[in-house]
Parts: sequence; C-alpha cells; structure tokens
Amino acid sequence: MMDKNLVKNYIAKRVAKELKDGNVVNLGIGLPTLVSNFIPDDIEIILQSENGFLGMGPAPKEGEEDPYVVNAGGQYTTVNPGGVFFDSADSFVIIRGGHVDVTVLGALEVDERGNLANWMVPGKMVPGMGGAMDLVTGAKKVIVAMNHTAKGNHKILKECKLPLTAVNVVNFIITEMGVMEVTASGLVLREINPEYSIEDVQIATEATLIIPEDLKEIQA
Amino acid sequence: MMDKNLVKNYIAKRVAKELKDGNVVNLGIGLPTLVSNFIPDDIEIILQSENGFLGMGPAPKEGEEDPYVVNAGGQYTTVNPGGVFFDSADSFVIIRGGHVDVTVLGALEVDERGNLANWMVPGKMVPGMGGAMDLVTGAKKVIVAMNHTAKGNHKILKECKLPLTAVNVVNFIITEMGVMEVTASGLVLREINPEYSIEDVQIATEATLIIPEDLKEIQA
Amino acid sequence: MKEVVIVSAVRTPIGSFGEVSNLNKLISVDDAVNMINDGMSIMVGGFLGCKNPFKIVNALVEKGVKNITLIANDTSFPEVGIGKLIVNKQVKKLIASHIGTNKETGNQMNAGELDVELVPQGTLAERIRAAGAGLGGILTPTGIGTIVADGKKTIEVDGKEYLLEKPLRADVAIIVGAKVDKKGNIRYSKATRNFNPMMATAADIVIVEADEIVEVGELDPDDIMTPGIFVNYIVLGGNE
Amino acid sequence: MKEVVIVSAVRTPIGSFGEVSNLNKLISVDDAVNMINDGMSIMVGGFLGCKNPFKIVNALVEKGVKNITLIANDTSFPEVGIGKLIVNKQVKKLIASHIGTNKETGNQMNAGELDVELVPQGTLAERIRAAGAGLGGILTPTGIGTIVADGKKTIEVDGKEYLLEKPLRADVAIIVGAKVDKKGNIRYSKATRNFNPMMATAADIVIVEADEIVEVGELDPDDIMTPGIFVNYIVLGGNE
Repeated sequence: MMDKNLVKNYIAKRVAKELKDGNVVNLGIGLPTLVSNFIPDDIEIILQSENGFLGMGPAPKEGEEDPYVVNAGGQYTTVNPGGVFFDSADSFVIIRGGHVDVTVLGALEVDERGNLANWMVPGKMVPGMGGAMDLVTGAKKVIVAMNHTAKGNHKILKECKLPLTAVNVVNFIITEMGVMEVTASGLVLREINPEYSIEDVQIATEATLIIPEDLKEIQA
Repeated sequence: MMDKNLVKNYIAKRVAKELKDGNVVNLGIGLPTLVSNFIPDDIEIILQSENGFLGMGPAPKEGEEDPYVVNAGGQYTTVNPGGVFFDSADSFVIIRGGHVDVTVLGALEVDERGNLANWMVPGKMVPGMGGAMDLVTGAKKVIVAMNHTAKGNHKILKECKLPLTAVNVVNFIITEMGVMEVTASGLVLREINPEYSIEDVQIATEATLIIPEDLKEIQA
Repeated sequence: MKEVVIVSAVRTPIGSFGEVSNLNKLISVDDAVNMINDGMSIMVGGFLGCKNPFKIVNALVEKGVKNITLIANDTSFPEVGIGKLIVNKQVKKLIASHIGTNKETGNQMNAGELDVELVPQGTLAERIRAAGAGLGGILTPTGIGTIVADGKKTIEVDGKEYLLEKPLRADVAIIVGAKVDKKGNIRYSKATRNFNPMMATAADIVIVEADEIVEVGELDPDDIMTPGIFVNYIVLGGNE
Repeated sequence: MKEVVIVSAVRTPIGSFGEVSNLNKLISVDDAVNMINDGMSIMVGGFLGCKNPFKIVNALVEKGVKNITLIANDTSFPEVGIGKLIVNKQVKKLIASHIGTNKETGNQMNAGELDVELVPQGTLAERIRAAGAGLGGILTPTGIGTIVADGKKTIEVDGKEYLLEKPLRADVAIIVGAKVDKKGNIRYSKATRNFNPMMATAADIVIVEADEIVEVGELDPDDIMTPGIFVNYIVLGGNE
C-alpha cells in the first residue's frame, strides 16, 4: 500500500489524463486541487474557481499573495493572463449552464447509479454543499477522485446512504485502485492499478463491478 | 385649443412636476421624452434608458454624436457624469425589480381600472411592446402622458378594448385637459386645465370622472 | 452572389462546434458565414442597429441563407444590419420585442409570410439568460393578464401570479465586441452591450465580431464582460 | 461596548430609507450601524472573508445587535468578519451555502441555538438576484432528488424537473466596493465581487463599505459594476 501522499498524487495524476486541451475545469478543495500539478505542458486547461474567476493559476510565491485573489477554499492563488473575474451569479451561469467541461471532487459515498453524497453526515459533520450541488448538476463530466475506502469502510456503494448531493450525475470514479465508469448497466472497471487484483478491488467495493474484456492497467 | 406642440409641452411640463429629487425615471419615446426639458435645475433626475444605461443626458450637439450612445428609440444621446452602462438583463433587473421610481409613457387606451393598451392594434399596427410591459409592471409610479382624445375618439375608457400592455398598473393620466388619478373607486380628476370646464373633460372621457371637492387648477 | 469559400481543414470540425478550445479562434467572415446554414436559429446582438455585427450580417445577406429563425431585440431599420435579412426575406420566424422601426417586418407578418413571436424586452433578455444559465425558465410578472400569457403556464408564488417563460437558445449567436482578446474575452462599449452577453451563453456556436482584437493579457480581468470560454470564433469587424 | 451615537438629523429619515436620493450618501460607520437593529435580516457580501465589509461588521459586533437573520455565502472563520457575529451569538437564523470553516456555526446548529438553512451556492446567488429583479423565483435543476428539495414545489418544463426556489430579500445589505464614487457607483476588485452585486439589488437599505471613495465622473461608465441607484449609503472602509 502506498503512503497517503503518494496515493493522492497517483489519483490526481490519473485524473489529469481525463482533461483535454481547452477544457474548462473546476477542481474541488483537497485532493482534486492536486490535479493541476499534473496537467501536461502541451495542453491548456482553464480552471474555474466558483467564488468568481476563470484562469486560476498556481499558488503565489511567498510574499506575493494578493488578499483579493483567493480560491473557493479561501487560499491565496493567482490568475493567469486571459483570466476573468465575475460575480457569483455569473459564476453559476457558467457552472449550472453546462459551460464547465469537467468537475473533479471528492465523495463520502458514491453509488453504481452515479448518485453522490459529499456534503453532510447528519448530526455529525454538516459543512454545507457550497457550490458542489450546482457543479455536479451542471458540469458536462463529473469525476469523483478519492481514496477507494475510508478506514476500511466501503465508499463505493450499491446505494448511497447519506443525504445526496445529486442524483445520477457521476461519470467516473478514480481511486488508487482503478478507474470506474458509471454506465446504464452499472459500474464498469475500466482500468486497474496493477498492485491490486480484480478481487481486491471488488472486495473494497460494495457495488458489483462489471469487468470488461478490455480491462486495462491504470496509466497514472 | 392649443397648437399641437404647445399641447405636448404643456403636458410634459406638468408631468415634470411629478418627479422628485433623486428619482430614477424612464421616459418613453415621443411626448414623454419632452419631460426632460422641464426638470427644474435644483433637482436631479436619473434617466434610465432601457437599452442599457442610467444617467442619460441631453441630445448631443451636431457633429458630436457617438454612434455607440443612442437611446431606446435609436436616437443619439449623451451620458452624464456618474452614468453607467449595462446589459439588457441588468437593465430589466432595474426595471422589473422596482428600481425605477417613475415611468412615463403614451397610450392608445387607458381605463378607469388602470389598465393600459399601447402596443398593438390587431391587423393594423403591431410595433411590439419593446420594454413597455416590463416598465409598467415594475415601475413604482406609472404616468400616462398623452392627448386626451385621438381625432375626437375617447382614449380614456371604462374598459380598454385593445390588447392590454398590463393590468391595473397606471397611477396617473396627464393630458392637456387635466390630471387624473386611478384609485380603487375609479378615476379622480385631481387637476383641470382652466381652459376647459368639468363638463368638457367628462365629455372627452368615456370613464366617469370622480370630481373631488379640492379639484385644483392644473399648474403646468 | 459572392462565391462561397470552403471552410479550410484547419478549422475545428463540425462535430466539436459546441466545444470552445484554445485553438486559434480568429477566422475570416467567409469562414463564419459558412457555418451558418438554411433553417438555423440565429441570435444577433444589437438594439436598433446599435450595433449589429454588420460585417457578418452583410455576408449572410450576400450568401442568402434562408429560413432563418432570427432572435434579436428588434429588426433594426430596413437598410441597417439585420433589417436587411428581413427585407431580403431570409427570415422564416422572428422572436423579438419590437418591430416598429422596420415596416417590412410588419408587412411580411400581416401577409402571413413571416411568423413573429413578440416577447417583452425584459423577458427576452431573461429567457436567453436562463438558457445560458441552465435554468428551467423564468417566473415573471410581466405579461400577466395580456395576450402574451396566452397558452403559457402561470405559477403562484406567495400569493402573486407569475408567468412561466421558457429558456431560449439558438444554434448560432452572432455578437459584437469592442475589444476582444485572442482567447475571445470580450469588453463591450457603451450602449452596444445590450443582448450580447446573454446571447454569448446560449448558443451552440458563438461568433463575435470585434471592433478591435488585442493580445491575451491586454484586458484587465476585472474589465472583461464576457469570458472567452463562451466564444468559439472571432471575426475582425469593419465599418459599415 | 461602545456608546451608541444617535443618528444625526442630517440623515434621511426612517420613512424614506428605501429610496435612494442624490443627497450626500457618505456616512460614518456609527451612522451605518445605527440603522441596523435587533431582529433585522442582513445580507453581507464576501466569500470566506474575501472580503466582508470588516469595518461595519466589527461595529455590529461591538454594538451587539441581536437576533439577526444573516444571509451570506458562508460564516467565514471564527476570528474573521461575519464569523465573529456567529461566535458572539448575534445570529438567530443563518441562510448560507457553506459553514465548514467556522466550527462555531456547526456547534450552535447542533445545539439547537442557531437555525441554519443551507442553500446551494448557485441557488443562493440566483435567489437574491431574483428578488432584486422582480422575478417570482428561479427554476433550477440543482437539488432535485436531495433533501434540499424537501417541502418545495417542483415544476416540469419540457420534460425536465426543476425546483422552484423563492426570491430572497433582506432589510439591509452590507456590501464592499473597491472604488465607489459619491453617487454610490461601485467598481469591485478581483475575487471580492462575489455576492455583492446581487445583494445591492435586494435589500431595503444598501450600505457599501468602500476601499476608496472617488469623485463622480472618475469611473468610466463601462467600468461601473453596480449602479449608484442601488446604493443608499457609503462608508469609507479601513483595514482589518
């Protein structure tokens, strides 16, 4: 088993391969943010930050922070040339209106029908949905990027138990074990980390995985 | 009877008295546009032009026309210091959202319940409603400024016959004969042009006028 | 009629028109009109000709594209901008708020040659915005009790009635920009902004006719009014 | 607690708070907080403290206004901006999209001391805009099939379901501006724009805290993002 940071970067690296030249992409806080470190130099990705801009750049150098340029997690960031600031209504015109090509975010639970739960554990942790409900409802492609399990518990379920973020919206689940696609027939394991067997992945997954003939090794 | 232009200016002058310092006002094309000539120097009126700005100024001098600064009638105009340009959606946020204090516009017909018809004569003249339906629906005060009759025909009716612009929206009707207020009890003649008798005005009006004890002479 | 130039292979293929890439967005007016074919729905920015994308519209007139569904605030004047598309009988259906400045529009409507849907101006702007914003329509008090409400659903919210007006999209939006950078970021000027920002969000192909094209980075990120992600193609405008 | 200063007679009387006049809009922070009383609903601009109107919010904390209904994107951090209003237990009801960065919010909610309505961020922005725009609400696909839809009407438009979310207004909006002219015309800077433009349209009293106050005419009419007609009062901001 890889160390925590290695796992995160492994997942982020694989997610980055899903991004195409010119894509408008919204990366959630945490692991998804790492994806920006793995975008190939020969393509251009336009990062959307739901608090109000397009063209988000890398974190600023120490001492060069601009308090008026923060990401949706409240951290200092920068804006690339060609970037644009706008208000929250316009930000969600972009998001809800289907103008974000890919949104990458974490999950507490995700199920074989593409249902997603990532905003509350009743009575325990209720951070709120922020922009997540709009993002997964509006984005053309929804990628869940996360650890395959949480402290040994299943996160990829037959049916989500926690309050949903949205219904039938997830397209891909990318974990340290593999890449799964949500299809009308169920969850298809498209790629597998060669460190694991198909049985390992199935045991770590409550939903029944469909194993296609052309199952590939993950290329992260 | 006054000459056509005198009548127009007489009406416009009286309408101008309804405007208060700081009011946001939208003036329709034609007679209502003349109102801006009678705004006292000691008050400031902010004119809204529904094609996309606030702070409309006077017509430009010849040779100083800016083809990018036209009013909602397509005529060259100017913008005062402190003016603001915006898009059509924002323009109607202002209009529909109740942020215009007074809208002044003409009518084909208006009735004692404050119904207004000013956008089409079926089969004959169908210019379209433009921004008029939103203006009369959203503005805090709706003033109809027009000639009392059209070629001898009543325009102030018991009930509009033409397709309506909006229902129960008109507050005041200002003509060369007087100032009428639409109230829950009906049309009250508040002021009268001393050139006419009450009977003259009633004959020129299909709706029954309520004559209050404190009927005043029009101050135009 | 001018000969139609075949779209060069360098251009993005048909299948990906809806996706805005960071490829070179600058195209010629010929390339632009070659994407616009008979029967398409076309939104055009402008307010009584202030200002339509004159260069592209003139090329559409020249090309003679037919059976257009035209979505615009108005039909301008007979000799100006989109007014010519009406005069030239290229429009089959019109969705607009005002047609009084172009008598030919009313003539064709009364003759049964042109199908006209008149929409209150604020409703028109908001319906286009709703389409771009992924909303299911708008709930407006405007038009209640008038023939505009005919055949439409009304919804009561907290005791007040609103008309449900549906989102409005098009195959192509042709808009104008004053300063446009090479990524398609647009800054409008003065009263020419009008419907352009909403139209940019609500069409499969968005073409901006620019007064001036500038390098990426020349526009302050606070000054850009339409982000380039909405814009597929840029045509350098001219003067009419 | 600082002594409350009586609003001077020069200020617009209570009865006309909703009307924006061209009188002098510049007021002191004391004048501003004196308009804000126990039990009012207050919208506050900002996104995770970037940036709340710190000067006015700090004065509200000092004044100890209670039983507020607070409408904001989030509750910032415990020590920053509106986060303090939560920590200080001045808020009775909260309408926000995210509360995860201020643990005190969750604690008070779980203890039953604070009524929290969580609203998807895009829905929050659009509900406020709808209130300012005179619309009867919004029809959004966001929240369909989740507990956000509980108790709300769904409307089908062309075969797709949308949630009807109602307009959201407040008694007072406290917003921030980077450059504000003396008529209240506002230009925002960078990521501080967020909810401010919508909030400016949807409250009875709108107070802007300005980084910088400039003369009328200094801002290009194309650069103003919120027209001064929406703004009742201007307070010169400071640094926190």
